[in-house]
Amino acid sequence: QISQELAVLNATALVDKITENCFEKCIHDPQASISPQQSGCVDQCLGKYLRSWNVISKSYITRIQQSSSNPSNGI
Amino acid sequence: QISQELAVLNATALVDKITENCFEKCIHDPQASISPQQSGCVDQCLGKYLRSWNVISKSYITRIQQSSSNPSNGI
Amino acid sequence: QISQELAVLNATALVDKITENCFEKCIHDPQASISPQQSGCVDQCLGKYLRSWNVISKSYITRIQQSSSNPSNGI
Amino acid sequence: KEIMQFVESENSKSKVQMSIHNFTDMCFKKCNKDKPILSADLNSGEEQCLTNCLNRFLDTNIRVVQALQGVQK
Amino acid sequence: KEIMQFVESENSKSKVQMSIHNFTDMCFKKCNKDKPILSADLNSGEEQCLTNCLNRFLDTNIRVVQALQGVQK
Amino acid sequence: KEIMQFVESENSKSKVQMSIHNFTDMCFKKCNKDKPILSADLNSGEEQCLTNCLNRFLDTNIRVVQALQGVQK
Repeated sequence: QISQELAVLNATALVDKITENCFEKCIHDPQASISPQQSGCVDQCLGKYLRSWNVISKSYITRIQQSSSNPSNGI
Repeated sequence: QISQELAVLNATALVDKITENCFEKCIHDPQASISPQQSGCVDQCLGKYLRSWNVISKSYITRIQQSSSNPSNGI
Repeated sequence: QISQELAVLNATALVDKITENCFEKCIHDPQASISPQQSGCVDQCLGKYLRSWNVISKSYITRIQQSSSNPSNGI
Repeated sequence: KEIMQFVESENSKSKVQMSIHNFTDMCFKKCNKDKPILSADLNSGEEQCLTNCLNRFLDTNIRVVQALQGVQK
Repeated sequence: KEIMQFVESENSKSKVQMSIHNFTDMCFKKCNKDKPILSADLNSGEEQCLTNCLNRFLDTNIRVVQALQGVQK
Repeated sequence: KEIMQFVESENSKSKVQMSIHNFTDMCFKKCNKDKPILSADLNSGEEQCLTNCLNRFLDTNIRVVQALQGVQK
């Protein structure tokens, strides 16, 4: 059950960060409705964010493993 | 008593957000004292922020009510 | 033991703020390694941040003491 | 049981309040970007900007949630 | 009772410390905006900027609190 | 005892996850600064920027920790 709560927390954080970043990147001048161009941008932004999250996750795990085998390398 | 703590929390959050936003908007170059122009700007900014808070509150409540009567509309 | 936890929390907050600010100020375009120029900038930035922290601490404590002897002066 | 209901309703009230603070902060910044504060009032353009900002943010949020649910399936 | 006093005093110490972190962060950003870091020292202009930044922020905070108390009445 | 270990391991897992969220947020902003989003894919330059951003941030963090430990001595 703790693991489940963790997964929910994790998903919520991801949704919040993507919404905030993609709203900022794609909707500079909010109008009465989202234009097709803006919603296309949101979709691309969302894909790019998820791929970025994957790259950062892998690089960070790699770095943690390196530093635990070579502590002088820090966290 | 819980409601009271909530009200205090709410007021504190409002004071903090207004102070941060209006300091940022009105005092670009902090001097030995606040100029009359800067304090005029703070007063106007404060009024505009409160009115903005009202507009957002009403729009958000309206949106929540719409989406609870039409769930496909999301939160 | 509470005081000790507080000291750790305080040091952690300081490390986090310095890292964030000095990374932002010194490393605009992250490369495959930190250049000597960038690490020199980080060292200077770190020194300047610590000195800034000292100035703010002293000024804030002074202000708190003034306002407690003269309440109309606020917090 | 009534106490639990009260706590829960206060809890969700508090979440809504904190969301309103965050949305106001974000949309105040967006709608006043690169503009000086010249009046305490909101003109109709500013009021429209705030409402649009909130609603397009919530649209974006829904789109993100739906897309992530699609990825999960 | 002494323990309560100790906890309370540590608690308020911790609030002051966190405020100092936030003020330093904000004023370091404001006083070094659009300027590169060229020295670990603070020159007198930079030190003055930090002190002014803190005090004008606190002035703004007081003004906001007083205005909101006026609205409430 | 097993429960404690489980809680602790979940706890550190949660810290790593929150760090990953913060690093992604920061490096996404840095690597897309002043650029419009033109594709859902990452080209090799963008992927390199993200990895470099993370690693140089962690280098900076280590340098700051070591310098502060030096100050303390």
